[in-house]
Amino acid sequence: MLEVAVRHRLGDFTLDAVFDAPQGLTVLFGRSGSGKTSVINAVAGLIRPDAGRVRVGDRVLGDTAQGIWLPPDRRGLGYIFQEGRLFPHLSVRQNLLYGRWFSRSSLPLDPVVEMLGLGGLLTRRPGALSGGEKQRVAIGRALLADPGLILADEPLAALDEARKAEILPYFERLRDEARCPILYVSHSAAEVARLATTVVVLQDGRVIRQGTASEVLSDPAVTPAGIRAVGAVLEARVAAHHEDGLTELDACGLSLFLPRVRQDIGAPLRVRIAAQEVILSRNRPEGLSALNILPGTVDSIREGDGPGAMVSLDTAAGRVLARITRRSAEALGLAPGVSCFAVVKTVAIAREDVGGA
Amino acid sequence: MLEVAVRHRLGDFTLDAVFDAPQGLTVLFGRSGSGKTSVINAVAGLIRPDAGRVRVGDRVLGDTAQGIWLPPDRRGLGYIFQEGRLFPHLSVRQNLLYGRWFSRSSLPLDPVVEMLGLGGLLTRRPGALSGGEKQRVAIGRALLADPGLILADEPLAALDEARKAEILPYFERLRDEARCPILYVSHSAAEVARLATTVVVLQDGRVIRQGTASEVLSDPAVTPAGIRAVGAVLEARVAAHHEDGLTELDACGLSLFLPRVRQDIGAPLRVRIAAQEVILSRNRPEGLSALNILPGTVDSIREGDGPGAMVSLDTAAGRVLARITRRSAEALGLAPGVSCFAVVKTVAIAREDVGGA
Amino acid sequence: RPVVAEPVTVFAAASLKTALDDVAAGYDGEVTLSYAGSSMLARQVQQGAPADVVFLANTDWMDVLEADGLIASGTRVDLLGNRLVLAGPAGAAPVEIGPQLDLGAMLGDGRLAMALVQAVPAGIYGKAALESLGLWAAVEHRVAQVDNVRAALALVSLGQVPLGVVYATDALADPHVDALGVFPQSSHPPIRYPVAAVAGREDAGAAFLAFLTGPEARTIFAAHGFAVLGD
Amino acid sequence: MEWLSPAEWEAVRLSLRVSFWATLVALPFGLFVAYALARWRFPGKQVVNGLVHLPLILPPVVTGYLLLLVFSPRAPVGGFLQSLGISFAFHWTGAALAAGIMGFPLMVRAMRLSIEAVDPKLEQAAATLGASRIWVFATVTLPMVLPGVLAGSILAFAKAMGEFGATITFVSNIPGQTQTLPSAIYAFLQVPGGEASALRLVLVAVVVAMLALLLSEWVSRRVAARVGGA
Amino acid sequence: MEWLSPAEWEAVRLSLRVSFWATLVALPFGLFVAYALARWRFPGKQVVNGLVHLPLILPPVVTGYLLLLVFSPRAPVGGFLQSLGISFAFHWTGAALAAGIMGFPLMVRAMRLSIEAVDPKLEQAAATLGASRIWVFATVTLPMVLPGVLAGSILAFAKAMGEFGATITFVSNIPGQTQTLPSAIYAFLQVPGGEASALRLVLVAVVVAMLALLLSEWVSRRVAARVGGA
Ligand SMILES: Nc1ncnc2c1ncn2[C@@H]1O[C@H](COP(=O)(O)OP(=O)(O)OP(=O)(O)O)[C@@H](O)[C@H]1O
Ligand SMILES: Nc1ncnc2c1ncn2[C@@H]1O[C@H](COP(=O)(O)OP(=O)(O)OP(=O)(O)O)[C@@H](O)[C@H]1O
Ligand SMILES: [Mg+2]
Ligand SMILES: [Mg+2]
Repeated sequence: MLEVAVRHRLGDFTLDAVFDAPQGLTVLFGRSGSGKTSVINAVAGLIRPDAGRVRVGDRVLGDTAQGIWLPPDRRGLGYIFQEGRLFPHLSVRQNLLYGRWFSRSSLPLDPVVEMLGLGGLLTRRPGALSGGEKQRVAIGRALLADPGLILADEPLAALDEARKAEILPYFERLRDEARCPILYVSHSAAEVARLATTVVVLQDGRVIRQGTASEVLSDPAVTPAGIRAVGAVLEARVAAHHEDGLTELDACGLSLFLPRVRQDIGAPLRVRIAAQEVILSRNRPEGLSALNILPGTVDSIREGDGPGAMVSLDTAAGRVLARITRRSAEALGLAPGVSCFAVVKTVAIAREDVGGA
Repeated sequence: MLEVAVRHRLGDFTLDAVFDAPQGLTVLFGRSGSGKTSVINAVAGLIRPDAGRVRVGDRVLGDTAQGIWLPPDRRGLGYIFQEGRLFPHLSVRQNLLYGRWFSRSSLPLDPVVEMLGLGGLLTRRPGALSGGEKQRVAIGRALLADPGLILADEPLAALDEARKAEILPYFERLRDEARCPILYVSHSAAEVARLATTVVVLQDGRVIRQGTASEVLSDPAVTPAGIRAVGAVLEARVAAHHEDGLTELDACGLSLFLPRVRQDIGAPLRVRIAAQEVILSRNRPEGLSALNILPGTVDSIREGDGPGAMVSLDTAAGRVLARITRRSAEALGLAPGVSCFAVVKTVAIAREDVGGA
Repeated sequence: RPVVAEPVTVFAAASLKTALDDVAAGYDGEVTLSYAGSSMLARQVQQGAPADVVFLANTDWMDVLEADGLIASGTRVDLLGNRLVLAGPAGAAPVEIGPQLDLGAMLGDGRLAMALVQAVPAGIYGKAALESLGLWAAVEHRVAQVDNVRAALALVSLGQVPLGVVYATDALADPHVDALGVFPQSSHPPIRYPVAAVAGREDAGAAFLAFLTGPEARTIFAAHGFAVLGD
Repeated sequence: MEWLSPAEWEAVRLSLRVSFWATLVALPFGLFVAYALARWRFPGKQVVNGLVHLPLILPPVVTGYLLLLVFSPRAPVGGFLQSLGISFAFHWTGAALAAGIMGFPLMVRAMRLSIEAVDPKLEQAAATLGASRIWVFATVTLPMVLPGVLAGSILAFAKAMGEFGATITFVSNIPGQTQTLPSAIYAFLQVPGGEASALRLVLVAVVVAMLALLLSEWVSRRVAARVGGA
Repeated sequence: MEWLSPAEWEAVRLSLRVSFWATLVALPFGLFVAYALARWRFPGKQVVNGLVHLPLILPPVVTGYLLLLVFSPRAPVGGFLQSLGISFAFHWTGAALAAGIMGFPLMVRAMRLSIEAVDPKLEQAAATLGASRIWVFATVTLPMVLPGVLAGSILAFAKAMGEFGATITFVSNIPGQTQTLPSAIYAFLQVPGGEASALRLVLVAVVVAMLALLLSEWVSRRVAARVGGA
């Protein structure tokens, strides 16, 4: 669906990134300076790489071998830049509508304005906006261009949690309605887990790992975002909505309880369970406030540099990761093949870790 | 120590913020557009408010009633702007050293360069840096000015987790060595809990709440950063460093185990325990991987809109908050006065939630 | 004289402006007067300017036009003449201009204002006069040359220089300046203002040319200090 | 007493007309050349740059003479244009041409400086939103360089109001046709006692140009206020 | 055959000297005025603005005449300067003064445009780091407006190379002292058959000015490359 191969030199830095992602939202993940923005700029046609090929679906946006390199305006983009880049001479409304001048369709303004909370700002100029407000206008401007490919470079970095929670579902919907592929840069494991169809991990300009969110985030060896980003992603279906506000999921026969989600019964869902939030117990625990208890078998124990150990547990619902202390691992006598129970709080699975699959 | 009172109109927006913070790091917390940057700009002297007074220790930086309003260059600042503002015509090294030209002292460059990972970039110009690299240079530039007051407007927003983990201790040290007061804007509850001496919550230009990090973040009624930010902050002392990489804390007689911290034995420490990571149990649980078990008595149960309930538990170590489902609360028969146990994983207390007190 | 003459366009040397404006006012027909430097006017005529009559301050350029066949044959008249004077501040003592004149002493450490001695007629005549009187060597390095004779007069008038070589007509009109002496006519080539009709346009220009040489015009020119030739 | 004679009024009107058209017609060319010099790389760029500056370097009389040589009815170019019914020599359009050419380097420099100051990142942003080059120019670059366009225009206009040497050499000094204010002033300065009349005209020129200047400053402030915002 | 006569060489040298000093001395004043016009509010700002533009609006001869009026020994200013032993009359310094004044509006406009384009947020950032106004100017504003300073200087220099009317009126045409290239060219154009000699000098003027232009473009590109980075 999205094929990217770029080789380009920038001073001492050499970008040499090749990946191929299916339909959906592809997250570029990597440390500061690893080349994420450079990849996006190449896809956008803002840099012409020394050699490269970019294809979205059947559309070849560029192929240096064939001497093709479409200019940005013919790529049908919605690019949310890392640094805003609003037009200072246009009002917020004019900024938002800018892309519409050039696209055939005309998405309605109001829903986007409402989602982004820009209602009172439409007549202002960007110079009179706060940092987060600017960022939100930039998001709206890209979305309203009705793009065939969205490029989002840390779109939510400057926003507060509450606002993030309002915008994330919009990206989810874009992804799920297969409206257009999305290439998304983020440093937040929660965002990645929730949004990513595919995660591409960059390091020093090279792709060092690529896979689904569950593969990449549950690989303790690849923890580009730090140890806290490690977690498993389980696939499940909505089984029931209970009256007390909980939703029960069916993860291959195992029940999982979550705070109510909006998906309908039967809908597929992905749930990220951070490794550090899983408690292990040799016996089925009783009388705990935690509602989710998954029986499984230890697959491997990987000890880190510190006091921790990463336990991979095979459950009926799939692989679950638990990060516990070595002391606990020893106390519980954990070893490959030993059966035990994973305990996960219902509310520890926060909303941003749950997304439609 | 830091006294701020500002009244200022910006278009439709009226800033009317008054607060008074003790020595240490004061976090300004609030949603996008609530006036955080405006407050900082007033403190920096970049805007001259309609009426206002700013005092740091004994130094009155401005008092419109007395007709005093020092220009920015006479305030001894280190301001990390929300949007970088590097000097495009100077190299990274020259940017970093800019403030030193004007301050009497001369902090050494190397430790800061190393902490910020700028070693290879010193001869570059800002135009050839990535977003995160720019942000790091901006941090370094402010710190190297050897300021008497640090103003940091979302300094870590564009950075990856690993880099954040390297920079946070530096701010902690600045705070603890009482080198200078710090006014800090952040949207991250973890950062707030770890760094804040005082938290000032802004909404629509007004201070709606002020207190210590533990007070503000453990108030379920004030959850400006979303429900996940709620948590209790416990004061403890380092009791022992164990060989298996764990540190044992003494929280008023209760033991808490953490991944090894660098503080010496006897040093005071603050630990944030996020409400959603606490599991409750009526009986002392056995055979769990979780090492921290705190006995206590239920003080109150506050039910939210959703399926959750916030349980306040009085323990010997202080107030602990647990966010559990209402279903669990009922199943466990929790009510004020009931005694129960709080279970917290060692590794769930991540490094960024632990800071010197 | 025709009752209503054809409209006529006259290209005239700028130094003629005051006099020619007065003359044209008495002409019974429409006259358009374009004043500029003689060299400019001549070049413009060479390039086909819509002039019917040219009236220059310089015989050289008229010779060029004539050689190029650009003026109607038989219409050229050297109509006016002028004199060179040594101008000084108003009230200064008159001097006799001749070889004995100690111009250097009169200048003191000041300079002698002239029009460009290689290029502008007044300067060319002035240099010739000083040379023939044997005075040039004494002042050669003390000359301040300007692009036209009026500017030279201005230098004297403003006291920027003690003396200048200018036309009598100019010195006459400036209250701050007196003509201290007149250069002998023999000391320089005669100063002539030739006028002619442009070839191919003599019909339009004939009437005005006739008027210019008539008694009414002569009186006016004389009143402005010109010598009217051909009397 | 009449303050200005009808012929002088005519010169004022003509100067305004000449300066206005000189500026207006030079504007698109100036903008194009400025953009090309600021943003494109092409062979002979320095030659174009040099040509643009030429009128500044040459004494105006030389420029006027060159114009006369090129555009006179007797010259090939001028003859060709005349056969098309276009005439510059000895016509007010020629005065405008001369004034426009003399002001051209000033106009181009100001515009070029402004264009160079526009952040290409904003133009890139417009391109990613689907704007083709020409639209990027019209909707982003041009609005942002308006202050420079205005500054360049006012310089060119002021220069046109004061232009003399090239104009009088090229189109002569024909009242009602090509006699602009500076030519009229010149003529007065060439005769004894003309200073007072010249001074009057100088004052008129100064007043007119100052009004234009004030207008441009006002427009410029409005534009800046629109862009500045905060 | 000598290509240029010694006197002509002298005129070339003098033109260069006059233009160089005119530009150099005008520079700090131009920068100051440009900064004041761009950034300050003060009463009479529009008057200053108008005065700066005056040499552009007035025919050069008038400017030269006004200079004469102001600096002649009879005028208060000229008299005062003379009592200090400073004289511009008939001296190359006077030519530089005239050339500088004629180029001043061009210089100021270019610099002003550049100063207005500097983002005040960067200046604020410098101030928060302890830089006083003057340091902010020296370390942030000035380096960032260098392209404008350069553009303004080259315009002024080019103008000075071509300036004729004001110069000859003010300091006349004294070989070796005040006979600049344009005066020499003008003189040739006044006499029949002088065109060839004039053309030679024009070529010299063009070559010299083009070299200066190329130099400025080169410096400007280096400055821009330093600032641009990416
Ligand atoms: N020049 C202005 N005119 C009108 N309103 C303004 C102006 N500048 C800022 N504002 C408004 O003032 C409010 C506070 O802005 P401020 O930049 O202080 O917000 P903030 O708390 O820093 O937000 P963020 O987290 O998004 O950076 C915002 O609502 C903004 O729209
Ligand atoms: N013009 C340039 N010259 C030299 N190096 C450059 C240039 N532009 C970018 N780089 C380097 O290329 C690398 C990749 O930059 P890029 O902007 O793609 O990083 P990024 O992954 O987006 O980082 P961040 O998360 O900090 O935004 C960085 O190390 C940067 O320093
Ligand atoms: Mg980036
Ligand atoms: Mg802000």
